[in-house]
Amino acid sequence: MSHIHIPDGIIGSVWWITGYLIALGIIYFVLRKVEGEEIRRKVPMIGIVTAIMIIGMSVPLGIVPVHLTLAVLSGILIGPGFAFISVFVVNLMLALVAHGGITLVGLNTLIVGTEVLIGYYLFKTLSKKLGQMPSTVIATSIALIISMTMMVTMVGSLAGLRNAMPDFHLHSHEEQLIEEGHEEAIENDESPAAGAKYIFFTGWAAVIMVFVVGNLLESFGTAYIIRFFMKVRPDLIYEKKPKELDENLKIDQ
Amino acid sequence: MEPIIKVQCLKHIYPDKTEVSICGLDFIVNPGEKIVILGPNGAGKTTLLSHILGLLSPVEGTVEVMGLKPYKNFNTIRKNIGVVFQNVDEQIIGPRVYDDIAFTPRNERMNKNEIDEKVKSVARCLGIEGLLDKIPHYLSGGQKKKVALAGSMVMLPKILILDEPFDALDPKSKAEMVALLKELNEIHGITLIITTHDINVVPEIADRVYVLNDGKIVTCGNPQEVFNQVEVMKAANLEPPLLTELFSRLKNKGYNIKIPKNLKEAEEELIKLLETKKIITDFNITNEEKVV
Amino acid sequence: MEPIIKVQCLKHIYPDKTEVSICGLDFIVNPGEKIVILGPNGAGKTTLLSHILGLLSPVEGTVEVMGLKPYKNFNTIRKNIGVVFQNVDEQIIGPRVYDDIAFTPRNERMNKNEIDEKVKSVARCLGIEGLLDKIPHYLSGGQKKKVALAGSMVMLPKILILDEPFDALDPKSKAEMVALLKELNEIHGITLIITTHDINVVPEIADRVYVLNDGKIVTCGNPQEVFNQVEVMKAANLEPPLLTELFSRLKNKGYNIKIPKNLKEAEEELIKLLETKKIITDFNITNEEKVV
Amino acid sequence: MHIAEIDQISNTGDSLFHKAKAISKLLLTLFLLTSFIITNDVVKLGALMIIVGLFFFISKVPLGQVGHLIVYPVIFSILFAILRFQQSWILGIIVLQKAVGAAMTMVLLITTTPYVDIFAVFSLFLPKLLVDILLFTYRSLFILIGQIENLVKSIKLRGGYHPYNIIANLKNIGAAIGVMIIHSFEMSDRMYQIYTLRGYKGGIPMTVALWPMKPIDYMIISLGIITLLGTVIPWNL
Ligand SMILES: Nc1ncnc2c1ncn2[C@@H]1O[C@H](COP(=O)(O)OP(=O)(O)OP(=O)(O)O)[C@@H](O)[C@H]1O
Ligand SMILES: Nc1ncnc2c1ncn2[C@@H]1O[C@H](COP(=O)(O)OP(=O)(O)OP(=O)(O)O)[C@@H](O)[C@H]1O
Ligand SMILES: [Mg+2]
Ligand SMILES: [Mg+2]
Repeated sequence: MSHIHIPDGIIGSVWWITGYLIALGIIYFVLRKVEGEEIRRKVPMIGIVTAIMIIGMSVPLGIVPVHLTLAVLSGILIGPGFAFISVFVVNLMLALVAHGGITLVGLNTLIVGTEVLIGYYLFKTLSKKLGQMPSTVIATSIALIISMTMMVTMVGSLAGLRNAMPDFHLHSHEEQLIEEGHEEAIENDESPAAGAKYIFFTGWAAVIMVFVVGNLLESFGTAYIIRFFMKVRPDLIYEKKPKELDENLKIDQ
Repeated sequence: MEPIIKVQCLKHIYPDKTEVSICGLDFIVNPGEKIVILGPNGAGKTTLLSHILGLLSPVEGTVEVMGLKPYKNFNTIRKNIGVVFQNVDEQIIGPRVYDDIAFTPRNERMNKNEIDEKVKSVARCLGIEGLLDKIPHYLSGGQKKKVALAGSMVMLPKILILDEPFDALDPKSKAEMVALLKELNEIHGITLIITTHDINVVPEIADRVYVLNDGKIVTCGNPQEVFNQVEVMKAANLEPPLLTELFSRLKNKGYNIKIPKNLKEAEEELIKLLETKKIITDFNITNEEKVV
Repeated sequence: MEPIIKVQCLKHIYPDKTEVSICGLDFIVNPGEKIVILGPNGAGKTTLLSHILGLLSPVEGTVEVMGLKPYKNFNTIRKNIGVVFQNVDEQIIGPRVYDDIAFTPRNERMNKNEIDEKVKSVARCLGIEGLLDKIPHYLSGGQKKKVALAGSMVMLPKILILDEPFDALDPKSKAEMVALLKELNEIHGITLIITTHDINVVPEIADRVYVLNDGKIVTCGNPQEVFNQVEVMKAANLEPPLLTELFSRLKNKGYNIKIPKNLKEAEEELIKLLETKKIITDFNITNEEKVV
Repeated sequence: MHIAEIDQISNTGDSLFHKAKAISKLLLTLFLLTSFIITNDVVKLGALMIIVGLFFFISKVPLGQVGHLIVYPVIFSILFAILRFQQSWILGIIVLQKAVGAAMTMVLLITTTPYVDIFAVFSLFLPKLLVDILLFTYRSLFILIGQIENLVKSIKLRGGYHPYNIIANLKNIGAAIGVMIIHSFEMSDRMYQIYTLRGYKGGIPMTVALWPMKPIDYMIISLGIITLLGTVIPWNL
């Protein structure tokens, strides 16, 4: 639920381009870090987990329009690095159908990627002490709260700051173009508080309500899935994979 | 002739500790043969095929393909074997049918024209030229099977392995598939290894049959020989093909009849029997009469 | 007797604009019947079943189950129909066999004892008591089919719908399944609707057969009547069962023979023919001799 | 499932637009998006939206079927527009126009260009393993959609769907997704096996048809450039 799909044209170009660069950088790094054979074995798996995330988003849970994103789950299943790639691909595929801006794929990936990372490590730490169910619920909901806060802050500071815009229409078009170029640089200097205030005092209260419901559903949904695994195939939880599985497929090159 | 495949008393242990053993008789395939592997669900047919393909390595026993150990010489063996597994959906990789058929030659870095020629000729052979431009998930089940077959045949392998190729096909598509496989074997000399639960096609397509059951290869031989071993068949959850069974029963009753391979032969045999019967009876009776 | 299911000239359009029409004859099922639906791949068999189950709503035509429109009265109809789809893997939801069979009663909020009783009695009926504690994932194909069947039968539905129940089963498991279905029909009076490509089981299991082809129900009748319509069958990619075909050919050659339902009948018929032949020939010749 | 439906439209459409090369349509998209992003003028944005609308008209995309895709960006951009309305209603309109215009552009691209062709162009500059992952996602999506549809069907038929009880639904859907994931992990193993057998060494080779361009391609690219220039050049009316 943490992906409020921000449309195009709201966040300044510098920001989303930076977002893309960092996200792609991380993907390069993940793909590099793992040796050839290993990553090739994982390619179909990453594709499948990505497909599952997309499908999770389209299974209705009843008459309320909420769905699962399964981001934290994907981290638990294939590890945070690969799950980051999955998140990128999900955002890209969705942006291609106008579900969230195409320019925001990078930034969205960074935020949901953070959620995956936090969720994964929380789950790993907690599940050593607590049961699978509670650790999943706690890990997922904390990760979601953090990513949602990041999202709101980002939207607040990056989108809200374009308050300089009202003047544009009083100027000639030439000036508009020039100012546009400067705009991004100026944005940084202003306090994010102004934007954030607007956000919290408008329709956003409703959004936060939806978020609370969504958070609960995501956490418990993920927990139900994990519980199912623990009963049927505990080895599927990342890290617990038996070594033989890999042994079976070592191939001479 | 040197056998092209030789498997001796294989044992495999899956990661979840399921033990599959395929002992008993040796599994031997000669070049150009059409082999069918029969056995109940869970007997280890697919496991055996995975070993021959070098996807698994045996805990015990030996697997040799063209004199090599497939698991160790994966890349050499791979180039000589084509395979179509049961679930064809998972095997079609290419974004378009053309890309899928061209997958292996492109990975082998052949040049463009050569690839194009190969893809088109195999598509022509299987009658799917019209589909080359299509996206695989819009094809019907039978078409997908043909695409998967094309992809595995494009390098003209020596051996073709098919796991349940007749599954979920309607009778006509099945008959077409049988005809196609026989043609591949006859014209291109490709060695065929097929598993199936559809016992009625076995006499038509198999030179030799292996029966797996309870961790062992319990028998092998030409279809007729195998089907005659009633006890062995029954133990392996198998029933002989309908025609075979019917004609065996007649034979056991003392009628002089040959076990047919297909419907046509069955008809001819029966008519022959019915006619002969008449003549013989005529003859007998005439004789008797004469004696009288 | 009022028909329990009645479908008239159905038309369905899938979201991707694929149009499936099932027109021609009406599809009518009477309580307690065993119906088999035949047709080539893509004829619309599964689509028809989905409409009966209320999973789809028709663009044109009427679908009535027990006098109601299944799509509108989904919950009422659902409780009266059990269904086993082709791919049982996609149907078994519970983490253990017990949980899976208990799925519906639990969702209906029955009390624990009642659920336990129901689960155990249906498991006993299908002979899978021993599996209740197992993880479905590790069962064999035949066992999975039985578990799925148990899950759909636990509420004792009036109608049981099975989409390709014999697929990928070894011959013995298949024979068991056939026997089981016949028993359910005879003992519990459950109406059966089955689709299959395995034509050889049809004479054994069907009271009546519907043939779908090219957007139409082209024919219906008892298996014998249907199989005799050679042209219709051929047009629908179907071949008659081997025994039916063999005996029809003999019949066409002028032999006086009855089309058998299964192997046993076939054997008896043939032997009768061969014996009669003898007697008749004897008789004729004797007569002739006498005349002479 | 939107993606399946859209994939169908892009694959079966037979307009001039559908026949054009993916690369030219991607370039057009790039130019149009840039135009939407850099323009801050209500009139120009309106004109841009009309241009995209015209492209839709030419491409004969069934708007009834894909129109709903625009609803989502509309709703979300309204949230942001409200933020702006407090400053000036023009700014609110601009936010709406940009978001909806960009969304229309993406929908135009995706309804006229099959995913696989877009991926093929991506393969020119994205890491090849990332492109492989895109392709695998796409393939698995269609395989898994079938599976989850069947699972959801079974759940409904077996009385496991309660319109007013989200918790019960969550449990059942959770189990269904669990089942699907388990099957798909095995599927991924089988996929890897078969691909290595067929010589997969990383990088699924695909046909990237860049050349030869047809007149329609030149036209599309030129229209894109002209539109972009039109938004950049100041109009002194
Ligand atoms: N990946 C796996 N992990 C664990 N056990 C497995 C695996 N694959 C197969 N098995 C087990 O190994 C045994 C042999 O399975 P295999 O698939 O080879 O049988 P089969 O003869 O092909 O059966 P079928 O006719 O149903 O296809 C079975 O008991 C099966 O449950
Ligand atoms: N979900 C779907 N979306 C689009 N088209 C579909 C869908 N399901 C089926 N079809 C199409 O509808 C037609 C009828 O399909 P259906 O599955 O009912 O056939 P069938 O008789 O069950 O075939 P088979 O013997 O292969 O199971 C086919 O052309 C098929 O491609
Ligand atoms: Mg098998
Ligand atoms: Mg079907």
